Amino acid sequence: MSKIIIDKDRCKGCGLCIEVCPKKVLFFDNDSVNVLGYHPVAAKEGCIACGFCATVCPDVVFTIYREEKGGK
Amino acid sequence: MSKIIIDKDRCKGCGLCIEVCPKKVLFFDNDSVNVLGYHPVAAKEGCIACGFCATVCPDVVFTIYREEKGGK
Amino acid sequence: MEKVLMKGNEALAEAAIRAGCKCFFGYPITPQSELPAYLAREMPKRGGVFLQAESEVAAINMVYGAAGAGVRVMTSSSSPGISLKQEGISYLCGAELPCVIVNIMRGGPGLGDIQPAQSDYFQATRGGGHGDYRTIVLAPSSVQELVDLVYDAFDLADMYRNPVLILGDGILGQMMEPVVFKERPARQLPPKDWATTGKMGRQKTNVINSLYLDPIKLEEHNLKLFKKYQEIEAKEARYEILNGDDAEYFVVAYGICARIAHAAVEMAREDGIKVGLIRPITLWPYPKKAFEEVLPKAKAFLTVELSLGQMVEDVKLSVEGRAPVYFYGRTGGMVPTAEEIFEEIKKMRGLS
Amino acid sequence: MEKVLMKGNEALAEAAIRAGCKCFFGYPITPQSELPAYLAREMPKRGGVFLQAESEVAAINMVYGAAGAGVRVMTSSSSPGISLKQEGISYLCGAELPCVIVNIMRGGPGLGDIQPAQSDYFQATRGGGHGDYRTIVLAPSSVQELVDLVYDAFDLADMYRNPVLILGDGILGQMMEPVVFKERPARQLPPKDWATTGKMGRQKTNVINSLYLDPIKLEEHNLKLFKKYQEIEAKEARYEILNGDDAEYFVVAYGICARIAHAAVEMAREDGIKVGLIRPITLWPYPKKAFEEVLPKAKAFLTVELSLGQMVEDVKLSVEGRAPVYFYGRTGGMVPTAEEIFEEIKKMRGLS
Amino acid sequence: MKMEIIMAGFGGQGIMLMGEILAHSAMLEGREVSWIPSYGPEMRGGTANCMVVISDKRIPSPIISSPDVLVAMNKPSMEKFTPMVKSGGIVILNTALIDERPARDDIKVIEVDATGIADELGNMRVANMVALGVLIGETGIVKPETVIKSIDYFLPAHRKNMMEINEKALKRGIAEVQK
Amino acid sequence: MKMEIIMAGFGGQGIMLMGEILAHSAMLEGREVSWIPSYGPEMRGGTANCMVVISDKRIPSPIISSPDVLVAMNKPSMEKFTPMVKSGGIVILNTALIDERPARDDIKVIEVDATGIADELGNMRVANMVALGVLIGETGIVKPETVIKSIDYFLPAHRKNMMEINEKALKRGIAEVQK
Amino acid sequence: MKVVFERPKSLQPTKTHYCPGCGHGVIHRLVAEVMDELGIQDKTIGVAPVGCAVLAYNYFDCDMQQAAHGRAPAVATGIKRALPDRVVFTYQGDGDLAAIGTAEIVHAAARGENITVIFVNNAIYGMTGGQMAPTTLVGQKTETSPYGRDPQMAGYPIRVCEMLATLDGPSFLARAELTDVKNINKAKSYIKKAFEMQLLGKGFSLVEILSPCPTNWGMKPKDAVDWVKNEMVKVFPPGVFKEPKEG
Amino acid sequence: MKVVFERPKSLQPTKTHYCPGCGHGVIHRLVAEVMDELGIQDKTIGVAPVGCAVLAYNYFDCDMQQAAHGRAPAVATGIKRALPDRVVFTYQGDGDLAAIGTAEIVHAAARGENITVIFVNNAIYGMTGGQMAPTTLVGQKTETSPYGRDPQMAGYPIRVCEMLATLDGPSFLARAELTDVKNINKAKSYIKKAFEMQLLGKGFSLVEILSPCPTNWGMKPKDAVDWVKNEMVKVFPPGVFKEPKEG
Ligand SMILES: Cc1ncc(C[n+]2csc(CCOP(=O)(O)OP(=O)(O)O)c2C)c(N)n1
Ligand SMILES: Cc1ncc(C[n+]2csc(CCOP(=O)(O)OP(=O)(O)O)c2C)c(N)n1
Ligand code: SF4
Ligand code: SF4
Ligand code: SF4
Ligand code: SF4
Repeated sequence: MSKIIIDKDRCKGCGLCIEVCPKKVLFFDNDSVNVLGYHPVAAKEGCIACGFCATVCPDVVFTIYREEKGGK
Repeated sequence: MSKIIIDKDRCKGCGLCIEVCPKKVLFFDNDSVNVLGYHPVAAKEGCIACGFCATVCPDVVFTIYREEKGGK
Repeated sequence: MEKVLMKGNEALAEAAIRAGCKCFFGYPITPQSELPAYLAREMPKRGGVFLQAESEVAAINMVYGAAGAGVRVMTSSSSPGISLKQEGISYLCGAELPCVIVNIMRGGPGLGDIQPAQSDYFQATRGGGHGDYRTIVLAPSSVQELVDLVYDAFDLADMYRNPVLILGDGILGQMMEPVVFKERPARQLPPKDWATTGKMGRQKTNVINSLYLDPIKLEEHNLKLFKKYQEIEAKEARYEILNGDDAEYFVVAYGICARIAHAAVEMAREDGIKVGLIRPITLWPYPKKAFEEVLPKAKAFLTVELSLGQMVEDVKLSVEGRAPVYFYGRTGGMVPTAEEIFEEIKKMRGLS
Repeated sequence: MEKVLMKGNEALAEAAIRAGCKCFFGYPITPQSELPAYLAREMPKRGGVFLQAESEVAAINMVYGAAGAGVRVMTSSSSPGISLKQEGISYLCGAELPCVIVNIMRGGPGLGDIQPAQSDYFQATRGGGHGDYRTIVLAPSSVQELVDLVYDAFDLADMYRNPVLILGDGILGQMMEPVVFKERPARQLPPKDWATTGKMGRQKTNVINSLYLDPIKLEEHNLKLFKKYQEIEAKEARYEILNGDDAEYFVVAYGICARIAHAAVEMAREDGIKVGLIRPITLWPYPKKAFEEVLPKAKAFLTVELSLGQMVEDVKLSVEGRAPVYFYGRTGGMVPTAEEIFEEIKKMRGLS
Repeated sequence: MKMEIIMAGFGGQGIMLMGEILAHSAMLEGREVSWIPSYGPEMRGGTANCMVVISDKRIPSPIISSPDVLVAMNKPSMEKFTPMVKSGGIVILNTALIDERPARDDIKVIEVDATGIADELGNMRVANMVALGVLIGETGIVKPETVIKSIDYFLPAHRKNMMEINEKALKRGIAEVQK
Repeated sequence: MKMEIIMAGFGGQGIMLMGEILAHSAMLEGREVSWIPSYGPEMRGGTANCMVVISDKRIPSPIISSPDVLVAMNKPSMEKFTPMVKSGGIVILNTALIDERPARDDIKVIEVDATGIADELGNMRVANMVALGVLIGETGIVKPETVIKSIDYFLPAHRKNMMEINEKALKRGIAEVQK
Repeated sequence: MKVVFERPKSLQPTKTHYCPGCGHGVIHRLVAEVMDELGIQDKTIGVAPVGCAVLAYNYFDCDMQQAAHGRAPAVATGIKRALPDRVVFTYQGDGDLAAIGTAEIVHAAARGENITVIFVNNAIYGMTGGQMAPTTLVGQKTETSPYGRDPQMAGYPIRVCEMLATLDGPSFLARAELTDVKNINKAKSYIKKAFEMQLLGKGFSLVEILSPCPTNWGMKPKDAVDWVKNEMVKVFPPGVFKEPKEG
Repeated sequence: MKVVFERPKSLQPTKTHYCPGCGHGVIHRLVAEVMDELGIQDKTIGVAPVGCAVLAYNYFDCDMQQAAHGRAPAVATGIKRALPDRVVFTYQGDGDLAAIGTAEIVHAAARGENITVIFVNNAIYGMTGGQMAPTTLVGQKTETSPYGRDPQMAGYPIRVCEMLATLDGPSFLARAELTDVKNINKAKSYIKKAFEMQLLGKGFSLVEILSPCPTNWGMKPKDAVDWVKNEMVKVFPPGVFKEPKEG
């Protein structure tokens, strides 16, 4: 299991993360507008915490956690 | 036959021409002092008009002529 | 003649081409960017050279080379870039090379900001470089005047073999006003027989140079320059006096600031204050004559600048204690309103 | 204390080391070469840094870095090299960085010559760079004073977080005079808690900067600087008056030129002319007080400079029309004799 | 006659062009004009505004401290500039993007759904021309024909197909105040 | 007491050092002193000269326009500087390199074969000390012991073996005028 | 839960002024991550350029100096000489480093100045609105090469890594591209290596990063990334140009 | 009689101020000979540097400009752009070209500016009295490296030809040594080639010449020549670094 936190107000809507996500879980939330005036990115279910989105994002929008194996 | 003309007043006495002359015909004329205050270079007999001295001289002291062959 | 609506920066560029400027060398900087962009588009089409240099230092030295080769040449920059050109400007003056240098001033010191300012006045009029030299400094206050002064700048440069500075600011560069590119009768200018064009059959070599190892020679050279400067001072000082006829008080301002001051003067007039405006058009030579003209009746002067007070020294040097000189300025890219200046006019009246 | 006979340039270098200068960055130029050569020999032995930069531009920006890092730092050059530093100096002032900049002036404009001159006065006192700023300018006239002022220069720089310029000339740099390196009580100086030393546990980052994108902020910053300049003007102006007690005429001169003028004043005194000498030690702030002091009895002033007349403006701005101000100068590396100045003193008396 | 106008909105609303067209047509009608763009501190994006002065006489200052007319195309612009408007002046509001109304009662407020009308005409980008129409309809400062000439002047060759919709938008704007 | 001295010759004759030693010893005797080198237009080589001022009081100008004493070590120096010497002043000539004599009769001319004497002592380079000896012998401006201290001060460690010959040269110079 | 990704602590939480899709944001983060990983945040002093990254002093959570245009290597030299035991880096654009600042970068490199340079090559002047840079490609249209860069008039792009590799001073020179996850990670590994060189006292290190400027290229962020991959890389081949010999 | 050697007419008869054994004199002559041979004297404009060769404007018999220190390539650019059909060359020392003028030479080269540069590398600042140059050898003592150039403090010499060879602009780059008749002749052939490139419109050409400065090296002229041969050549290998591809 993984957790992805999106700091919406930092998103500038460049869309690079959407392109790179292997699971295609990211999309623009066209219903909301953030403080910068953009439709920010949002995530559907299915994130595998690969971190690709965070790697390409120029605005440090993502924080990503992964459930550690073996209950550690 | 060749002719070597030395513009004494241009000579700064660096001695590079003396070193390079294959016939060792050049020497410092210690009896005279030129307008720059140096003992200028002078030539003995034996110049073969190789032009080496003129090539290395930084001060364009030499003019060199060579008798053309075949009376041309 | 056709009137067109143009930005100051672009109008300046167009005027330069029409004035016969053959080469432009510059390095990008805000807020003069429209000027090189315009020339980058136009010069290739109209037989001129546009070259973006690697730096302002390179640009001013390219100007030196081209000016020395005898063509009309211009460079343009804004405050920090102009500081970098100071050695080059000193060389240009020393070697007596004609050229036009544009400074669209912004807020300083240091990186400052990109807003309009007039805080390079000292640098322009006193010479930010080393040595005894002067550059002619023109300070337009409208887009039309900008255009007209560009022609004059090239002519003055050639007439006196001296760099001419055009001092503008961000507003003047960015604003649009109607402008007419008047046909001008060609001025009689001295031949550039000193230019290094290659000997091309000439006997003596031409040399562009500012080195005189013998101080006696350098002093002679400097005295010759000094004489030229005196001639320029005598002949080329320009100014405009507005609402001056019956004025007892005078605001002194140049460039965009003079426009705002003019509005303030009109407000004050409506309020019954007899105030006029002295607007220097040449900053060097400084139009001291304007002050002589009004001094008999002037009770006080108020200098207004987009700086913490630089031209105020020239006003004081012109007035020489014969009337009080007050100052009001905004700095760092802030622009005073006409109302602010109006308040200062009232204060001046109160004080004197 | 031991008296040693030293060249100005070398004494300056030694004084800098003793004043705690940790870093020197410079680029070779005549006639200040003995200064870097001395430091190249001494700095490595005494725990300091000597670095020959690739240019004057690089040197002044290295000064910026080191000053921002909180150490005492100096650079040195001569006229053309100082012109190249103008952008850097404007940045240093904008970022409020303490440092010492030495200009051993030579003849200009352009490449000029390598003889002594004072024609960078405008550049030094008005700011050859862009923006509203000032540098403190010290003008020693003997080797001993050079040494003493070097200590002061570093202290003033640190006290006010501002660059300090030492303005000398070729003669002062090359001449030898006896000098004593006095032990000086350490001055109470503000801590450099603004320096970028790495956070080293500090919470907030320290930032050295001159950019204020918002003109309101830049204006605030500039007004803060302006206040500092006013404080400096009030507290730090320095001068010396010689033969002034009963004087009716005054010669005004600084640096080496003041020495020659002093000799001329003594000649005139022997001739019965009541003349004194005002010798500004700080050129900015300009010691206007000296003029207030003598104005009640002064009939005229004669400014003498190794230039075509630059400080004469400050004299006029100080006198404000209350007495005539005459000028005598030599330029391009020429130095007036005491006799020449004496003649001018006689002329002044004749005229007024 | 002298009129000082501030136009403001966000980048992309064609604020600058609206001002240029107004200044240009006033010039064509023989007036003195000046136009200056905003020079706010923002590096890029953010609000855009320009100042236009139209006069029968030489224009002293192109910088306006109290406009006769404000065209506010979005809310921040209204908030920023309304307080500066002269008493008795006019404020034209693009109601599509402004949900509040100015608190002043010494000015004339004209509400127009410029963006809505433009959308209706087929292109939201001509909202600026709707607003300009309102301005000239209300003030009569320049003739509609002249404005149309100026629009033509500013439209680049490859955009001449936009001429018609711009003209329509202008006229709709005029009609809004003359209805 | 104030004495202004110009020393001149060509590069390599130790002119600068002669001036420095004189200035230094005057300083050791508690006087005010100044020394400045020539700053002629020549890039390198050519004539070298220096100016030394010695005084009981603060020295106004280190630049000399009319010296009390001229030490001319070669002919061009004599020609250049003799006209400047004060009436009643002293000119010391190195006769080895000067075949003419100054035309002035209002000055005291002291002739000394400095180069010859130095050669005699074993090193032509100490001609400067011979001349200096003449100067102090004639004027008494500083004591010989002090000058010897100064020579020692300026001689670098690896040249201390030159001490003796310098001292001898100085004394021979003094003897020349006191004989 | 294990953190896969979070904001590095050497990066301030401030929002940046960079345009959508601009490479500066990514590069800032990479540098900050490296500072975190090497534990040097507290002893690092950064130098911001004049260029779009001028406000870097607001973004990095370490002491910063803002340098005059092109002079960052000189400023960094001043800092490093004053405080040799601190870590000093510059962050510069291509106009800053390869045009006006050419002398400063060449000489910092030649001196083997023990600093690290992060060189953002976006083939254009961003901050001033899209003028030609020394790294602008032949044929590329900019504000000041409106008909495409013509080498006859405006010359050829400068390859900084190749040029500096001819000097003895640099310890590490590498070029990376911000084109995909792999290459971004490679960029980071180069940056880390560069800082490590400095910590080891090996002298000058520089990482050039090919970075998109969607705004001034007039492209969508994705297309800008593709342009880096398809066009820039041809002229500026990524790779390591200098590294210390092993052993 | 056939003339084997005489003063080239592109050289003024004036005596030079150069020190005995200085390489500048030889190089002046070579350039003048090439001007004569190519018949370009009348259409050539030279640019003199700040350095010992500052007075070159008195020595070459062609139009000349004296440039600010390091800026000769910029000045030459201005001349060439103004008068594209003239021949323009600069004559620069190593301080002028490789220190303060680094940006100008790199960019003139990158632009492929159609000028010719004569670069006199004597590993020291001559005119100012012997300070360290960017080309000073490691260990070499100068006024400002009194204990010998220490690379830890003062870095490493810059190899200009190698550095510029990484650019696309230059058409011809070569280094020669003024050590013997053969190499002096080779230097001349390079100079000729460089001017020919300009005449053909091929763009930037530069010839670097290793040249003795006996005065500031503190050596006899002969020893100075030997030092070039034995020491300088090791660090600055002579040869051609760039030339147009055949065909
Ligand atoms: C001396 C000086 N010249 C010019 C400028 C204007 N200027 C600001 S940023 C910049 C270039 C920015 O380009 P680059 O370095 O490539 O960085 P980017 O913005 O693309 O990240 C220029 C020329 C300046 N501030 N100072
Ligand atoms: C701006 C500026 N900086 C410094 C100088 C002083 N200067 C004159 S020549 C020179 C260097 C000369 O060395 P180089 O270029 O190697 O030529 P060389 O004399 O050895 O032939 C310097 C630094 C100057 N005139 N102008
Ligand atoms: S971490 Fe990977 S899977 Fe999850 S949103 Fe980001 S790119 Fe997609
Ligand atoms: S090479 Fe020339 S200058 Fe040197 S000694 Fe021979 S002739 Fe004289
Ligand atoms: S202009 Fe270009 S480099 Fe600058 S922030 Fe925008 S995308 Fe980035
Ligand atoms: S100092 Fe050196 S380079 Fe200069 S002229 Fe003398 S030998 Fe030649």
